[in-house]
Amino acid sequence: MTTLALAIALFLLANLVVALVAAARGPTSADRMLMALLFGTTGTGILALLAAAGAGAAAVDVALVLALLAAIGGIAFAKRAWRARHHVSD
Amino acid sequence: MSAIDWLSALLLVVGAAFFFAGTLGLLRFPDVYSRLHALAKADNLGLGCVLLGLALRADSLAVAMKLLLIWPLVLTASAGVGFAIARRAQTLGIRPWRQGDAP
Amino acid sequence: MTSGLLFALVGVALFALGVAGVVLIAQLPRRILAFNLMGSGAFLVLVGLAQRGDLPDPVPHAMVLTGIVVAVAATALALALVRRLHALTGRLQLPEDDGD
Amino acid sequence: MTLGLAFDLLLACALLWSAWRTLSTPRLDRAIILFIAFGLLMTIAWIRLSAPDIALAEAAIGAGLTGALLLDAYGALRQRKRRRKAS
Repeated sequence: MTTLALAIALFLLANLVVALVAAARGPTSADRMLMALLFGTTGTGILALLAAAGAGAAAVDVALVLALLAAIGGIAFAKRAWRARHHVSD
Repeated sequence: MSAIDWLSALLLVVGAAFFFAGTLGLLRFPDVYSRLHALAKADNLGLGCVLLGLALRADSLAVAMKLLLIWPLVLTASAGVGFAIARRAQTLGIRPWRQGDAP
Repeated sequence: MTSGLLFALVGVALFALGVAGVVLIAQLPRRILAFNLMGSGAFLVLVGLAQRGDLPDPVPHAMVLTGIVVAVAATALALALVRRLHALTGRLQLPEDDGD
Repeated sequence: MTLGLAFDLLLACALLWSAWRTLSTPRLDRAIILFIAFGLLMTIAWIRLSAPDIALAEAAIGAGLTGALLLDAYGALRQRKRRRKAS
């Protein structure tokens, strides 16, 4: 069962890398920010899976903190950084 | 392996599939609003299934409860962020994609 | 532990990247990012090499924990200075970097 | 155990790639978002190094606080540049 958790964590990490490559060359800055939010959620899942795969229960606490604080970046982006319309060529 | 183990493994796989679908939607959907929709799938269902599957096989009740506590937290946070980004997009005048538009 | 050694090597590469960025990038906010990457590389080297025995050495852990907090304070100060520079001169580069 | 090694290798590649893109991209907003992703990958790396205390600090500071600080500074710089251009 530990192997299954680690395998799914690996799959989610591969997912994350694909989204990272897409975020680096994404069309608009809002899409890149959505990618960053997806990183937060996927990272929470990976940390919870790693806790089951032998990293200990402390990893669950880290996942909890990450779930709380990943949203702050999104709010800061929507309220402060997203000023004007970003065109494709922007 | 008991039935609980099988159920937990099934939930983990389903959660991973939802994460994959969310990533795919984020890559392929045409505008900000529909991409938010895809992101919510990964947030709510994918993470929910993974956390439920892990909580079923947790060592103690405290760890299981902590795992299940993450889920409503993520639901609230993603609802708030989704609302903020969608409203900001509307304020900036980004129009929703309609059928027939260029993607 | 092999993963400790692996991440120590990654830390060396990150430190090199960060030093190159601090030296080569003229735009100040991006230079702050390079500075942060440099710090992360140093932290990875410290903790990765502390994983030798059965129990990891707690002293590098405490140092890295302090270092992360100091790094975020330094980043906040540097960003405040950059904003002030931009408000006063309208530029995002230091004066001696303008020539090239 | 070989699955763990594969995980570590993929994580190391992702760390190095995101750091390289953070420095090489000329646009500041792109660099900031890549840096936030880098902080998140660092959190996972600390867990792999069995240092949950550092992972906790990195998750709170690296992914949350520094990202918000950088995005706020970016928004302020951008707004001032536009106002300067308009006047």
